[in-house]
Amino acid sequence: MTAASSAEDNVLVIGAGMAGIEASLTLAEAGAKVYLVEREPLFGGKTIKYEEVFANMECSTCMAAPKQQEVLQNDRIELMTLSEVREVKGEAGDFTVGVHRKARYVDAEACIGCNACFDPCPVSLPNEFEENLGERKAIYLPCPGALPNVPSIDTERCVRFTENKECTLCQEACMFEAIDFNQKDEDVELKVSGIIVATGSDLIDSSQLKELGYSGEGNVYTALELERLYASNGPTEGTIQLRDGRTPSSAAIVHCAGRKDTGYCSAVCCMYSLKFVHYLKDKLPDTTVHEFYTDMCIPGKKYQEFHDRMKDKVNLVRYDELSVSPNGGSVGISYKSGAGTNEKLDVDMLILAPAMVPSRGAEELAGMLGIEQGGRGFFGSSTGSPAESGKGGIYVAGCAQGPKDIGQSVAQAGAAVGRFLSAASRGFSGE
Amino acid sequence: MKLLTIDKEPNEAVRDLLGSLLSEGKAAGVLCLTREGDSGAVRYGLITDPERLGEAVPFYPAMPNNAGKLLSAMTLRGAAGDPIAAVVRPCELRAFIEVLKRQQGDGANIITVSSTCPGVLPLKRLVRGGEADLVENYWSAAAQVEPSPDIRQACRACRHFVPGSADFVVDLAGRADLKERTRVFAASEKALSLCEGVEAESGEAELESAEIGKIREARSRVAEESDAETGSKASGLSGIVDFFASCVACRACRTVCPICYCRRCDFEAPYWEYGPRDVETNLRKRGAVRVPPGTVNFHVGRLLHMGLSCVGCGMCTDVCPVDIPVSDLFSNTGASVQELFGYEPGRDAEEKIPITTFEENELSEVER
Amino acid sequence: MGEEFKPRIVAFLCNWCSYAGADVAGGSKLEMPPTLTPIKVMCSSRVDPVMVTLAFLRGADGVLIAGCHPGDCHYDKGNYYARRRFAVLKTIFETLDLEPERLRLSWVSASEGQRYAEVVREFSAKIAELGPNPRRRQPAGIKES
Amino acid sequence: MEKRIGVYVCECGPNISEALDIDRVVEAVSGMDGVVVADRYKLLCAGAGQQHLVDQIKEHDLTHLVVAACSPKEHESTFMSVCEKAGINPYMFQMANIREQVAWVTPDKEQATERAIRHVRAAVGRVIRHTPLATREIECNPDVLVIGGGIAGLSSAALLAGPERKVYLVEKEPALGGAVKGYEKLFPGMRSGSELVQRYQAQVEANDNITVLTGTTVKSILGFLGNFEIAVENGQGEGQEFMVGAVVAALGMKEDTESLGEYGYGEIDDVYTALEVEAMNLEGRLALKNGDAPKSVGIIHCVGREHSEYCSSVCCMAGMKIGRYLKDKLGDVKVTGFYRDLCVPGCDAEQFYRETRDAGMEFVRVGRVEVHDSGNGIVLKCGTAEGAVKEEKVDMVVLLPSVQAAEDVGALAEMLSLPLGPHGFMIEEHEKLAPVNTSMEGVYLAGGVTGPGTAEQTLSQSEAAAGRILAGLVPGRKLETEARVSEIRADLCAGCRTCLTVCCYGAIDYDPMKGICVVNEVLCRGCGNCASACPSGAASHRHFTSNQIYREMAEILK
Amino acid sequence: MKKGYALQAPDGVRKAVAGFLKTCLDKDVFDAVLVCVRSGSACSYVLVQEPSFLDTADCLPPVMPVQGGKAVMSFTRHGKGMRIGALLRPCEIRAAVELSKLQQTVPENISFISMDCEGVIPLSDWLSDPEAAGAADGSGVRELCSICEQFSFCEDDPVGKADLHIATMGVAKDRALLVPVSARGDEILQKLDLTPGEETTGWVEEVEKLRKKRREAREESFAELRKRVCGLDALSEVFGRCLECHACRTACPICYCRVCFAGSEPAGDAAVDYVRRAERLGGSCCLPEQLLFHLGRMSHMSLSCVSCGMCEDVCPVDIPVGSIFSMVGQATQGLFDYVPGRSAEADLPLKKFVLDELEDVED
Repeated sequence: MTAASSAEDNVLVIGAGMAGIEASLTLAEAGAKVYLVEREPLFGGKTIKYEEVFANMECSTCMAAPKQQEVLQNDRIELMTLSEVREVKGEAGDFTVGVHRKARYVDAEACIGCNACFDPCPVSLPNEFEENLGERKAIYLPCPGALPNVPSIDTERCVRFTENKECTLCQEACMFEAIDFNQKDEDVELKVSGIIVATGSDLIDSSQLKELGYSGEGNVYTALELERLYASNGPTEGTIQLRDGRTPSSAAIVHCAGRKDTGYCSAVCCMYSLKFVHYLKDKLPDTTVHEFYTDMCIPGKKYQEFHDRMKDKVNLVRYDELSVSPNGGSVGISYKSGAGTNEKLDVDMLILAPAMVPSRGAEELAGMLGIEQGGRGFFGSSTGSPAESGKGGIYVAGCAQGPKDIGQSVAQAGAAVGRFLSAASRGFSGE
Repeated sequence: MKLLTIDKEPNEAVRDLLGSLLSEGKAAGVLCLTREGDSGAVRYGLITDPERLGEAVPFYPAMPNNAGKLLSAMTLRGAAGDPIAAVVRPCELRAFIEVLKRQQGDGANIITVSSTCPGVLPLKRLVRGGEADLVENYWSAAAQVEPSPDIRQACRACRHFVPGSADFVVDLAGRADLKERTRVFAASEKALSLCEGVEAESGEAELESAEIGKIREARSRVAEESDAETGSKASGLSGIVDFFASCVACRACRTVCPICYCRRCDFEAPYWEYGPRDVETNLRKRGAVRVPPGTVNFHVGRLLHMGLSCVGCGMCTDVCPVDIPVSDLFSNTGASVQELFGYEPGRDAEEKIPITTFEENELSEVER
Repeated sequence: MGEEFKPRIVAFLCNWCSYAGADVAGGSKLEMPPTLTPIKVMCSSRVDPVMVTLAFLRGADGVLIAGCHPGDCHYDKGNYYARRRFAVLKTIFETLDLEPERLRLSWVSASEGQRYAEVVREFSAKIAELGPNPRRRQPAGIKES
Repeated sequence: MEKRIGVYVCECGPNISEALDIDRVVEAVSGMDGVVVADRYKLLCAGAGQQHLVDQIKEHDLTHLVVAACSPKEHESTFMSVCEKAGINPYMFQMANIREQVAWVTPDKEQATERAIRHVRAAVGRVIRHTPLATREIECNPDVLVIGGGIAGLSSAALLAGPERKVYLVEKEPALGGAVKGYEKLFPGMRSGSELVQRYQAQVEANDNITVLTGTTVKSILGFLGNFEIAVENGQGEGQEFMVGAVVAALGMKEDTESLGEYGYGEIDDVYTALEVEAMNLEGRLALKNGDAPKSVGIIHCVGREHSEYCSSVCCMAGMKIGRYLKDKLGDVKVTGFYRDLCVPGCDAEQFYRETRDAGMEFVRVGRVEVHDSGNGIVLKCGTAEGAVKEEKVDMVVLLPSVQAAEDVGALAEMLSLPLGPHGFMIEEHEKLAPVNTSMEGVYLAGGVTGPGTAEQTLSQSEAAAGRILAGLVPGRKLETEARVSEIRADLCAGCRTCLTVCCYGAIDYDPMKGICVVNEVLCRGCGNCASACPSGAASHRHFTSNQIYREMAEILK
Repeated sequence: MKKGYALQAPDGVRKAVAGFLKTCLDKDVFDAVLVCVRSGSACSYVLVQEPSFLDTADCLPPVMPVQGGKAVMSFTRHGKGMRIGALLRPCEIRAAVELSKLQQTVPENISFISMDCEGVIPLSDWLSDPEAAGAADGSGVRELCSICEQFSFCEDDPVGKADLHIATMGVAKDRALLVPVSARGDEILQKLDLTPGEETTGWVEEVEKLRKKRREAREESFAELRKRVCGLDALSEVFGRCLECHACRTACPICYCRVCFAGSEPAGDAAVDYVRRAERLGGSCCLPEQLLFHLGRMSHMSLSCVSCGMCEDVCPVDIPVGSIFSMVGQATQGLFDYVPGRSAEADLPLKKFVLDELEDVED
């Protein structure tokens, strides 16, 4: 891999979710050379975990895949997966960025994506991409159709690295000598004139939300878990079932999980929770669905109509307080209703809509970049445009700046690019 | 010329011939009239499996399409790889040759099986009942010198019923013994090699015969009469106008004409259509105008375009829904322009179309 | 026909959803009957009724048109037009009793490898049930002239 | 010129070679029309494989190439560039997908082989009808028309204008600034609205590459991306025409007045709309009609939501902001917000809500609110969400009406022959992937035209619009058209305009002089819809012509 | 209830109508009128400007030499022209409306004058004896005419956009009623100072009665037809006779294409392909691909088919083309509740779509 010598026209995009992808493609179209750094072995962000997106119930993969292909086929964009920014020096127009690139141990050039290497691998473990609802091997592709279509070796689990055993089973299975244990992690230095931060967001760790009874087992699920259960390329190929294989005859979705802790509204939960009504009713028409919400937050011209379409299929309950306790095979919910009465309800399946929080490592990154972090830990300056980071030459896109839906993230990616291109054309004066 | 005599009626006899070509791999397919199913719709088909030759009715007395047009369509995008045998009537063969001269097909690897043609029955009569009897009578009439009143006018007036350049010629016209035996001439080198192994007593004989001559005379007489009649009917502009007065502009005549090879007939181009102004001017001039316009223009124009090559196959008359004797006019007028250059359409593929060549000293009579 | 019947199905797949779906099915190694051969078009709206008719007349035992789900068309609204054209064609086949079951329109998204496989299996079974395209059956009676 | 096709089957290691009998595939296509060489190779996508193909093309002087391997999604582009490297047009290539769609899904080797043969034969049958295609380059004008002088328009203009790019900023009002100019403060930060506007306005006015046309309206927009002809007209009826390459529609929003009457607006004194209060506040007289300071104010949310059928997303916070004005300026005044669902999305809004509550504003969740004039003061009858009705006496009512697109949006949409959405907003090309694009390339949306939104959302849209233009319309660079577009044969076209109607991208124009339809290659996205809509085959889809598809089909059915 | 003006017709309605049109020309209501003119057995549409020519006019003779819609197209395809009064049959007017939607005519300046249509007799019968045909009393008319329901304009929202209608059914033999069926129709009568004062009850009842009969006849006839033509074998046989003279499409008022898809040899086969085709189809295939042409044409125009029967009339080999297309059209039009020729406003179904529709065709 060659780091371009001069910063001229080079841009670094951190995070390859929909925002990062949009930013990269637009920058490339403008003629810039883009380094798209992604810490995961695959890219596409949260979006590719969804089966459908509100409000049109559009197939998420159909939406994302062509964009991802564009990135892979665009020779102005260098996608660096398994990579993390370690150091940033310099200023607008002339940054020097140190990127640590983990070895994939699979040669992307040689690999033809036949997946022959998975079966022989002796190590099986829960697949985090599938929210641990499915298994994977130590050499793996997170999900069918994942891009780039090249497996990687999980050095924290591969016996070769953990127990330094002479295990070469995957290597033997590969007809293309694509597996190369001699690959080394490398540190590369990039010269760029601007940086776009699109590191997205995470969901608050639901197991911290004591009163909501999430443990990663049992019948309480997070939103992402349900997404994978419904996904046609997911662990159950789209069958919604409980961990014990039962089909839930009743389900409840709880909004605002962790909102008290974060102190803000995550903006998209109401809509995707309504989407879940569609998911559940689509696959399990006989299942009764309850939604526990505090305030129905469905801003924008499109969303009310979607809400109205869903509301008859679900029992909408406004709550002020709510707690969950396992109750035999089912989940017990006790809550204070909007009317102030105390109620109880048992359901087979409970789905949490957990608050969105800044993605893991946001703080370090903010430090490295020297950009502001709002009180909530999201990036971005409180003055002027949301795409501004508060530091010249660095711009923020997508959920890294705060909870948003995909459309707003993509728009903001465009804004970040707009700011960069405009500033660059002025030599970053007045930034 | 080598003559094979097969003791079977023509259809069967030729089925055998074709069968041997197919089964011995001398031909990959056979183009001829077929009849599939019980309805008895007779149409041109391509048979590749000898088993299915039962469907072949090579000499069924009808011409649903001019096979020349079909051959042209088949070979327009490349000659037949393996040979294809085609049973065609003389006018169909001539039509094919005419369009070959215009690069609308490729004659290579086409084995032509033609006949001394007794003519065919009008399609309209065939579909309007009594088919069986008509066909029965047809064969008995085929033996006669005088053309049967049943067959199409174009056929009754056809002087070119003896194929000029076919590989095989099946002798039908004027033969009284067709029920018992069929005479097949191997009329080309190709034919000679192909007919080896065909079960038949073989001898030598000439295609032209006194019988043929008589028939030709008889048909010429019909032709002269009809020419005279048409001439008187369609003389002068008003004559032509009347001649086509009942035309419904269905253009069927052009569509089925084997010579009309244009992708789009020029007379359907937008510039012939009325713009609002044109209507006004015409009305001012004449007080009334017929719509849609261009009937006479179309027919006369078409005559100019293809008259030289008109083979007189009669398809145009046969399909005309309002029974205008189109082909009488076309073959008659066509014949006269053809005479002008001593040109006989479809006689020989090498022969140049008169308008694509010239001689320095000719046509002085048309100069002033 | 003596030998066992191997259906020939022509499948028009849209580039963005259904063709991708077929690839995912492949990636997941989902077994499918070898009956169907895809023709890639950019959008289901490219499928011309005449193409489908020709496929049928030229002996296809079945014709499948697969595209993005309504609302997901990569070209905004193409699949809605495709659906109308298909409806017209199918109605013609129904009215004239030309075995309309041999024509099928299905929506398959880029992630629905499973569904694609299902569609192929179902449709192939259906066609196997129907037997060969009537155009390929031996003709009824043969009449001598 | 003779067609010379080369067919190469990739073994793809065991993936293809073990799943089917490649030699039989090779043999099956060898005899086909135009095939001069058919062969197998271990791995064509690898560097060596690509070089092998280049050499083969040169050695056999091939005109067409067929590769039977994995899915085109994997390597079509790879092999197309191989063609270019070897000096043949990349579109003289066809790929047969015998891995994903054969080898991996057909366990029976015999069946897989037969199936693969069909795939490859189909590819060969098709490729022989391929014709070389080329993209065309089109001159384009980098200048931009920005419609609307609010923050949306100002901010995109500020980003866009530069020495090589003029911007025309058209505002129908006599002054720039739009709605925000009228806000003393902006939620959630309570920063000064006018300051924000001034910040951008200053940039705009300082920039001599921006032509500001106030009191001016757009009369017509003709043309397409890179080549729009614009006609504008000012109040005095003086016209002006100019060319631009792109258009940013940054028209703002307005209050929906439809349902105000239901709340006594216009009949009962001291019932105001949010905008009116903003204005009063700016003038520094937050007072009743009679001049007294209000003692109690009721702020009613979701006014006209039933009518608009959507949540206007900004009202809740607008209401809080007004609460803050009142509290800050009048001190002892009882301010109550009557809301249905509190809509405070994003990481700062709820904080703002809490601060407002701490500042003393009260919030009551209600169902429906009625406004009555009790003779002395106003009575609000509030049906709580739970049905109970309680009354509340106030002396001022502030209505938070739902937000609509500015009225001239309809006219603009018509000018661009773009459809309007259900609520009178303009429709983005794709809700998620192209939120600021329209289905007409070169026309972008920002702010109120697309739907209700906060100043923050508006800014990111307007800057995104600028971003799309800065990236796509680079001064001195030509526009490249897609090669696989549609074309219409003039001599076959009857001008029925069916194709034009079904085209989702306005890429087909009707030429009244010739009486036929014409494809605009800059706008055509190559879906082929027009080709199958056209009954006479006048419209055809390059690289997916009926003929190519028929050949493919013929081989499949062989 | 509409009212009409009683047109006295001592020597038959057709003469009277000719007289009426003449007055229209004299009074400069139109610049010209479109009528049928007969010369012997020949009969054709003529635009008449010189009033005296109308003496030879034969108003709606019981034969359809050319579909009137096509006739109208022939002089309005490239723009609206003079003010013309066109005397046409209802199905011809419907065709004109369809053509205007297909942008093939600009009927702005055309005033459509229709007349209760008794139906027409087959061209071939007409040719064999025009005189006998002259006395058409509804008997001997074409199959399709005998099952046509849209032969008049009595209802308030009539199918087809006539302006002035001439009612003869249920009206005394020696008169006809001029019934305005559009604003323009009213104007025409006003210009001529003719006040429509006559009750039309008798007419409406007669029309409705006949309609009912026709509707039943239609169902019967289609049931019968289905027996004859449905199923691939039956259909191939019916069309087996087809000579591919394409007279049906050329005569069809809806087929407006400059070149028919079938004319551009869609498949573009070479000789070897023909051989393969035969092999594939079991060793033999019919060369002209008759069904492709007819099915293809159906998918292109059946939605707009006005069942005028022209195609059947010109078919030299008597294939019931018209009935088959009419039956298919009824089905495809039913899909979208589309009535061809009803109004110029209703979009052609293939030019638009509805988000949620036709779920039953997808699976």
